[in-house]
Amino acid sequence: MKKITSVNDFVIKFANVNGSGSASANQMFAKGIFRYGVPVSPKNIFPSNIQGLPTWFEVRVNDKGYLGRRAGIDIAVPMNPQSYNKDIAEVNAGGYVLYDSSWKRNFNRNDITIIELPITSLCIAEFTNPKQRQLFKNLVYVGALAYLLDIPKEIYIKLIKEQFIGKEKLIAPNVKAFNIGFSYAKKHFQGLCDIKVKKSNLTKNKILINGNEAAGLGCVFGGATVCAWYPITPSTSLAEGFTRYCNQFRVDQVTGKNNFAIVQAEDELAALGMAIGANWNGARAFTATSGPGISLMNEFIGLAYFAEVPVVIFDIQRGGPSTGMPTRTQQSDVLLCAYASHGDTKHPLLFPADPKECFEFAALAFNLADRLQTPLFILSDLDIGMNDWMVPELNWDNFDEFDRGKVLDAKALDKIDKFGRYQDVDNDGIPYRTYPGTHPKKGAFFTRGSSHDAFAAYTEDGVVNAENLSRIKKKIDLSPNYLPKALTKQDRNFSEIGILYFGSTEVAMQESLDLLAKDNKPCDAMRIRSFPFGEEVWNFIDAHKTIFIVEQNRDAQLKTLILAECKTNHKKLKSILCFDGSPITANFISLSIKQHLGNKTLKKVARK
Amino acid sequence: MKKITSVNDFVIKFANVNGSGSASANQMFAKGIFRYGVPVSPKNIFPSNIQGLPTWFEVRVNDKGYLGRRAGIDIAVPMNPQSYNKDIAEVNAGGYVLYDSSWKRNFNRNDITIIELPITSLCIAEFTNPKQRQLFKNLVYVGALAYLLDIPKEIYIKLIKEQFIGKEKLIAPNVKAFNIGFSYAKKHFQGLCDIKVKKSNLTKNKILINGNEAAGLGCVFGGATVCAWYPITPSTSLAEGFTRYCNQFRVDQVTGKNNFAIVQAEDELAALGMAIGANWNGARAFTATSGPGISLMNEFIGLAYFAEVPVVIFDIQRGGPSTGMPTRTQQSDVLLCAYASHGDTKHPLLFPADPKECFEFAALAFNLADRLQTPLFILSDLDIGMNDWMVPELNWDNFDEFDRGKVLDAKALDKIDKFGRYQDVDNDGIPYRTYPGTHPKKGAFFTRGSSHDAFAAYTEDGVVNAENLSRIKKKIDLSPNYLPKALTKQDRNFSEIGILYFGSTEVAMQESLDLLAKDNKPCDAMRIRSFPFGEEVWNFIDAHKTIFIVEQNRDAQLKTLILAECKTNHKKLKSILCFDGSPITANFISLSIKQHLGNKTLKKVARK
Amino acid sequence: MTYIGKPKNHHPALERNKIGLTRRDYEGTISTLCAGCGHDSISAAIVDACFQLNISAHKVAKLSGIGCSSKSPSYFLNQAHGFNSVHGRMPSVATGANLANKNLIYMGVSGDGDTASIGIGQFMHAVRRQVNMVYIVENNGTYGLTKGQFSATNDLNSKNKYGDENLFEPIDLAKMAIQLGAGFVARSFSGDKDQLIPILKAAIEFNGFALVDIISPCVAFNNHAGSTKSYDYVREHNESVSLLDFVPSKKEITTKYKSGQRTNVKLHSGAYISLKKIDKKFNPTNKNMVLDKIYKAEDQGNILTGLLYINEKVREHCNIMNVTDTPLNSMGSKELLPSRQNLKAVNASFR
Amino acid sequence: MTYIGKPKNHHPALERNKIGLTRRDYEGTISTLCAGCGHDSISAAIVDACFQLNISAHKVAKLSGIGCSSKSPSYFLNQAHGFNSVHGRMPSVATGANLANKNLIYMGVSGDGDTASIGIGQFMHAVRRQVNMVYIVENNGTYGLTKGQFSATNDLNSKNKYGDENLFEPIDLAKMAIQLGAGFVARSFSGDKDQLIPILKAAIEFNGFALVDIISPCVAFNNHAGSTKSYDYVREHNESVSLLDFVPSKKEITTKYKSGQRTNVKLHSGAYISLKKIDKKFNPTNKNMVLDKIYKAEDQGNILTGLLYINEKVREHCNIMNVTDTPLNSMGSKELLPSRQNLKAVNASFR
Ligand SMILES: Cc1ncc(C[n+]2csc(CCOP(=O)(O)OP(=O)(O)O)c2C)c(N)n1
Ligand SMILES: Cc1ncc(C[n+]2csc(CCOP(=O)(O)OP(=O)(O)O)c2C)c(N)n1
Ligand code: SF4
Ligand code: SF4
Ligand SMILES: [Mg+2]
Ligand SMILES: [Mg+2]
Repeated sequence: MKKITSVNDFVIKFANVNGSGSASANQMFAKGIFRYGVPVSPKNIFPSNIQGLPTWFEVRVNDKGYLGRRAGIDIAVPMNPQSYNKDIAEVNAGGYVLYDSSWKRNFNRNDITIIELPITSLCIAEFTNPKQRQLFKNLVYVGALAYLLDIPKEIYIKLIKEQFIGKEKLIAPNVKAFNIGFSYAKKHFQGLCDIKVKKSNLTKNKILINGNEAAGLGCVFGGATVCAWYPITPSTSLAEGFTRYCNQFRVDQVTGKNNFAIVQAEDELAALGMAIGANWNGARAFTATSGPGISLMNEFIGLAYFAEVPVVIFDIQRGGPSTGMPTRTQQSDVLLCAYASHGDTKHPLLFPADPKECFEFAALAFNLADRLQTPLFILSDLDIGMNDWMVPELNWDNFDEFDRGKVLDAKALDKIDKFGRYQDVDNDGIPYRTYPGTHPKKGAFFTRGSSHDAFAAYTEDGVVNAENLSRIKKKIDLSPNYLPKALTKQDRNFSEIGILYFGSTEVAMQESLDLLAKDNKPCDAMRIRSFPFGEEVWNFIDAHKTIFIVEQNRDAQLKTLILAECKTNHKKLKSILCFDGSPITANFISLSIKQHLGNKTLKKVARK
Repeated sequence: MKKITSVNDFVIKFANVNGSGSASANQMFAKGIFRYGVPVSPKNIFPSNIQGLPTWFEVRVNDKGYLGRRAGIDIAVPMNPQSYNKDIAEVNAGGYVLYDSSWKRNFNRNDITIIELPITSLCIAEFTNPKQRQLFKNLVYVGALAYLLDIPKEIYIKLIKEQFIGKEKLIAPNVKAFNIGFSYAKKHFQGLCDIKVKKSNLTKNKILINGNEAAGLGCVFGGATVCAWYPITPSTSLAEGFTRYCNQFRVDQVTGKNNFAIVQAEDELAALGMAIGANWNGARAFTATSGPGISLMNEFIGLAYFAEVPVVIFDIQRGGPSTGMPTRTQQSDVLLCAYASHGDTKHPLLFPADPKECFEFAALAFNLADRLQTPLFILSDLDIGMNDWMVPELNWDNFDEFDRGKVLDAKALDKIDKFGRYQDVDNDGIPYRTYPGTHPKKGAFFTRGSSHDAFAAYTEDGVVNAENLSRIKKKIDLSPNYLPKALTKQDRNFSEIGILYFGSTEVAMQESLDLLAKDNKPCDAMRIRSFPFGEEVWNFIDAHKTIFIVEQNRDAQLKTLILAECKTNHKKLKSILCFDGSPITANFISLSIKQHLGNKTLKKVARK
Repeated sequence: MTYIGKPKNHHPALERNKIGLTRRDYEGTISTLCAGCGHDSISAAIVDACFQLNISAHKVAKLSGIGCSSKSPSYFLNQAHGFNSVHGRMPSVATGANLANKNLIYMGVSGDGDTASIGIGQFMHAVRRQVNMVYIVENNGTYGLTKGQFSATNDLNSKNKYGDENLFEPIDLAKMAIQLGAGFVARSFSGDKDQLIPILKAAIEFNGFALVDIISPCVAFNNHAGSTKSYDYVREHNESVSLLDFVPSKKEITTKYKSGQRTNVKLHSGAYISLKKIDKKFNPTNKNMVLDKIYKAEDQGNILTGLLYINEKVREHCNIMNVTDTPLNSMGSKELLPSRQNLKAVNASFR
Repeated sequence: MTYIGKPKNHHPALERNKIGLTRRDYEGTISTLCAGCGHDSISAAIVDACFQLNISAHKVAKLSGIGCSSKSPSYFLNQAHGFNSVHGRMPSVATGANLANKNLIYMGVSGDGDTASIGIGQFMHAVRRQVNMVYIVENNGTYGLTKGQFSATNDLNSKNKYGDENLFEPIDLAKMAIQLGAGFVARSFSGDKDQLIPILKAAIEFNGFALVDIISPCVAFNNHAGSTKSYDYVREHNESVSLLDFVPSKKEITTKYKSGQRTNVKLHSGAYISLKKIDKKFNPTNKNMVLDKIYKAEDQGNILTGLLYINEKVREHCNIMNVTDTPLNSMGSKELLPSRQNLKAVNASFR
């Protein structure tokens, strides 16, 4: 048997029972590697359940910065007998299994190295409290792994100390558990494992953060003061993150009062209604939800669209349709969000690719919504939202006043003759608005979802209403002027094949391109960051013979949006679709594209 | 001045105040012409209001059977001083105005014939009761018009008698009012009007019915037993129609009990929930709503899609988005219905073109929904739903047992080994289902919107879930096998230009084609009757150089669906869009197409 | 039948209030409701109440759902911003608006269809949150705008225009609100201006959720014999629980009334509600007693009107949520942005 | 803490009931809820109740919304069809199902989040319609499945796992249901099998809407000190209003009990509920008295449990709607299609 030998390049997968405290230990394991300067990407694959069902935790370690999911496991840590079979089957030949050998087991694979760590026995021997015996199991294997992989134990001891700030009593037993594993490994496992972690400086100025946390903070920087939400996986932690940062940064030091209001609404309809009410009244407000919430919000979305009330809506996508797979990832709400609500509508969407962009887009979204006076969606997903990603440090430079878009205050109202809420004054389709209570005589108007004229008066004149609808269309058609532009991987196109993709697929793309290039199939790639699409997207499509559109859904929803704009030939568009709820892998992308291309060798030629 | 002279070809428009009882008098006026054998198409253009606002009633009379709306009024009957200006402006040169000259008025147009009928004065003179004075005004002008147009008064007297069956006391004063108008006209208006109605037999075996009434009856014939709905214009009269026919045909003669249950739900979410619950339990159930209701139903639609519960949903489309124009027509919920709910979904749609098809599709829909086990939408609109259309008599031949699709009863269950609710037994993507309570030991399963395997068991295995999703996709992809095929106007294609259209546009299409042909632009036309599209649609598109897609919405929603299927070149598709809330006219269609085509003359050549 | 017709553009009495405005300054656009609709009387009463309270109209936000009733906000306070939202969802919009600026007066107008059917969930949760607003239900027992279907407040066996009987028990929003802990619950009748105006004034001054459930007959669809929401029926069965006077300040009470037969309730704003009780033992601050009294009136076929329940100690939503005094909508980047230092600390926490 | 663990696939007591089934025949799949979750005890109680009532499991339809509680229907009555619908919308699905086949037993299981927040509107309207079903709320004051947020039934000032206080008054579903006219309203505790099983049996036999609000502690998120929905708190503050026995027929009553301290309520099915009252004056058929009793218990910090209210005279939904006796889902074209003649007449009416 040839053992897998590698430095700073492997995938390790933990299999646990949920509710057993494993996630935090596994997270600590990953963070230790990160602290050691080596890029990691942890993925928590958890059930829609609180306690007792199988849960997995996958960590990819890769110093080339390939941090997308990679199929095939190099090291398995199966702690859940329920899923042993599946877990062991996934291990690559030459790989390693570290298991709790308190109950010995024959895994019937002689192409892998089985490492026997009697975790339960060690815990029983060292701890008396049954709860502790259970809980500390996780740290025992972390300790053993640290030894096996060559990660200095000090890193973990420091992490343990930090984790229990305020609960210092817990530090000692945790450290003890870690040491049990470490020492046992040192004694018994020497030379067993040829996979190693080597100190590096690749995580400098990087942080390990999940997208919901980052988005919550982004909302604070975006000037959001009102958040109305309803709990739903995987968006809950966004509202919770916002709450935490508000409590940290937004409580008035003198009065102890809150410069924010966060409402756990009775449902998603109410959540969006509150956010709309607050925005209408001049506060920056948002809601965060997932697919089922978007479905429920459809009516209110149409109201905000037609009455032109800005509002920011986060959709942390999960596996649909219906209740679907609440704890798995997908990009399958794209179409619904783009055209949400009955009647003719179209909504700007932002597609952040990682937690850093969640932070940035969250903050930006409030400017954009105010500017465009329309509901604006940020389509993140469970993978970005709930997993820790390694990204550059968050950065903020703009301490100017927020850009509230076209709002008239009392002074501005005094200057104008007659205020027309829905007039196209600047020929950009964007009208001026006023907040309630601004002026005793001027600027009041009636916001409504029923047909209205340029002065917000109710009208049943179909032509007047059609004019207003056309102005709104113009506003949305021009919105790419304000939205984040698509980005390319290459400075200059050089291939006849272009890849379009968006969102969390980003993390797998560089690796996909490298794999394709290695196979003589160099491709260009562009990441779409917003809808409606800007000119750069059409140019990219035009510049290539074939376009692969990579999506994490069944029905090629982004491709549908591209086709719907009626600007490109359908024949050149090919879909690469992954919708099994796991984050898409570079292997899947590159293999799918290779399959399409067959034996063809592509040349790198500079293109327009 | 040249008066308009015509026989059986004109448009008359009444302008009234709503809540004044005018609609029924105007309807009677139209019905009189219909009874006289001449095709009519009445359109009620009413406000979203109960009393006091302007309302119009347009009747097109046309013995060529052109019954679409036509712009330009030949005879105006302005009874509402509020809207005089607008009403008079619309009258074609050479046209006529019949008005209440109790208050004389100068309309400043000398290119039209003003006919002065002192309606109020006549009523005051002849009736003492102030309410009657008001109410009978309408019949006075109907009487005058009968004389002016040469319609035998007996027709109206008979109509009055029929209308007041059960309230016979009202017959005499109504007849009296009619006669007042008729006699006054006879005395004063001889020779004034050169527009005439001449007896014909063009309405033989025809009826004058609105689409909601017809759809309600269709549901009775479709075997629907449960209807859950929430009032909303313009769908309300569908549920009310169903109620009426159930009370007529579905009350058990012996027990006096109802072989049906109709629930006015608390909202649209509940309405669809009830319909889903009833269908799940083996009854045929439906709901009827309009745009805002569809928005609210989004979550439940996804549940029914994914759990594969049949349910029929009527969307009587009105002007959107949001509350929009509740009393105007549009075809603007197409996109939302096709892709309703979050996650990957796609729903079959039927597009009835007239009340007769509303009847037929309504009945058919229950078979289709049962067959496909999915939510099925019937997209009608306000124009079809609430206006009376002249259509052939309704017809029903099939008295066999309903086709319930793949349902296993106790006997069938006894025969099989293991029941798998979501197994693709027949390789058509359609699984077998059972009703609750069927068998004491077999066939029970758990219906859920969360991810499940072929045996309906909850699963978090993404691959298993993806397989199930792919099967559902297959089922929907194959649905055109069951859905109504698109129809062409021509037996054989002969033009390089094809027109695609759907729904209520049908009534304007023959006239459009004739206008185009007259202008040397003969076109082929195909009416789409369902989504997903069948082969015949793609063949039609392929067979033409340019395709005009005619729609009554802003955003070319049907075109979007066509593009989204990724089977046709975008460049050949051109949109003709009308979204001002008035039914589309033949003139608009033909002019728009002519504008696109310029001076080009088309030849009629037989094509594939 | 309405005590005043549609609001007129020129009003005869050009009397000015303390802030120099005339009643006309509180009017709205011309009503498009049916002549005689109860809702128009309520709009007129709102105009009167605001005029008498010397309110600056632009400091009011008017919110509604969908229905004839929900159209009403167009017909009063032209200088106030209005928001005619979607069917049954006004409470959430009002809740959000209120959080954005706690310094405006929030006046929500809804119908019985809008509130008791599609909107009952949002209504209940707005009550539970104690959103600081006046919540007016223009209750006609029917869906006016969609032409006369039964609403959920329609009484069992009450008949519709076509003679059909309603088969279900009504939802009584006032009882619901009391049970849910609303601080101010009143019922009135659009045809009783003398009762309605002081109730509205008190509701406006009240700090917290104030429900005013106003029976407001629909002349088009629910004003016939056999209906329990017709003008005639309500007039005959109206049982007033107390006579309410709204008194802007304590001083005026003492000069005007002898104590004893009256209870005075001091509001948060400093104003007083002075109740002349009809039933001496009745205590509008005792939930159980109030509910009992309503049930008893019902048993006698009567509709109990007046200020039914008051608890001036409730805290309103912004207060419960510890929202700062400065309206949130007026805060800028200076108040709201964390510092560079803050962000640095956050970054550090993710290393 | 649950009186019985997860339903087991092999049950020790293989006792058979009158229709020859064992308790095991009433079980479901293995629970995936947390060990000790109150919901599992309720599932076990449902199994017992159905076993004792000799119900044919396939004649039961199990319906639920979304939540840990709403997963429960998987864990009992494997031979019954189940419908795990969407969050808060089970009542409408049950209403429709019930109309389709009035001959099954409808058992709805929901949570406090599912019913009192997102689903409160549907809940209220199902009560109002008197849908013939058992509506079980597995009430833990928290959103279990989404990890412990406060639900709308959580008590004011009760603490969550992290020590935060709930800021809002609770919605009491039992009081709501009584006010709305439900015919059967009970409250119980998942930890009190002796009280719960007879209540469930009576609820199943009751003809109409039967609410059983069961406090069912969430061991993962709401079972700590400071919570008013913990096992300890509920045990300490549980005030039983009466002891209920469910008696399948009159005969058995007379043989078993002396009259006097007991009230017997005859159900539509012929079975009896026999109540041994703890407070002699308490009358569970008097709405006002019941509400008053609940308020008084609350004032004393207690949770009133037992059969709170019963009105066996209510008519259930299908009856109100005059739905025919044959289940609608079993009717075919013969019963449902109008004749050619009928259609001819219709056509004629449109000429
Ligand atoms: C989502 C939605 N469903 C239905 C409607 C149709 N609709 C408009 S008003 C109304 C009922 C209004 O009743 P109520 O609130 O009592 O007002 P009223 O007209 O009686 O004053 C309904 C159902 C709608 N606008 N939106
Ligand atoms: C529309 C929608 N919103 C939110 C959710 C997320 N969600 C799942 S369960 C739940 C709350 C469950 O609480 P409860 O009904 O009390 O059940 P418990 O888990 O406490 O038994 C929520 C909010 C959802 N599934 N659907
Ligand atoms: S229909 Fe009824 S509620 Fe609507 S405006 Fe007319 S009277 Fe008022
Ligand atoms: S989280 Fe709470 S409610 Fe859910 S299963 Fe665990 S104990 Fe029960
Ligand atoms: Mg009403
Ligand atoms: Mg709960």
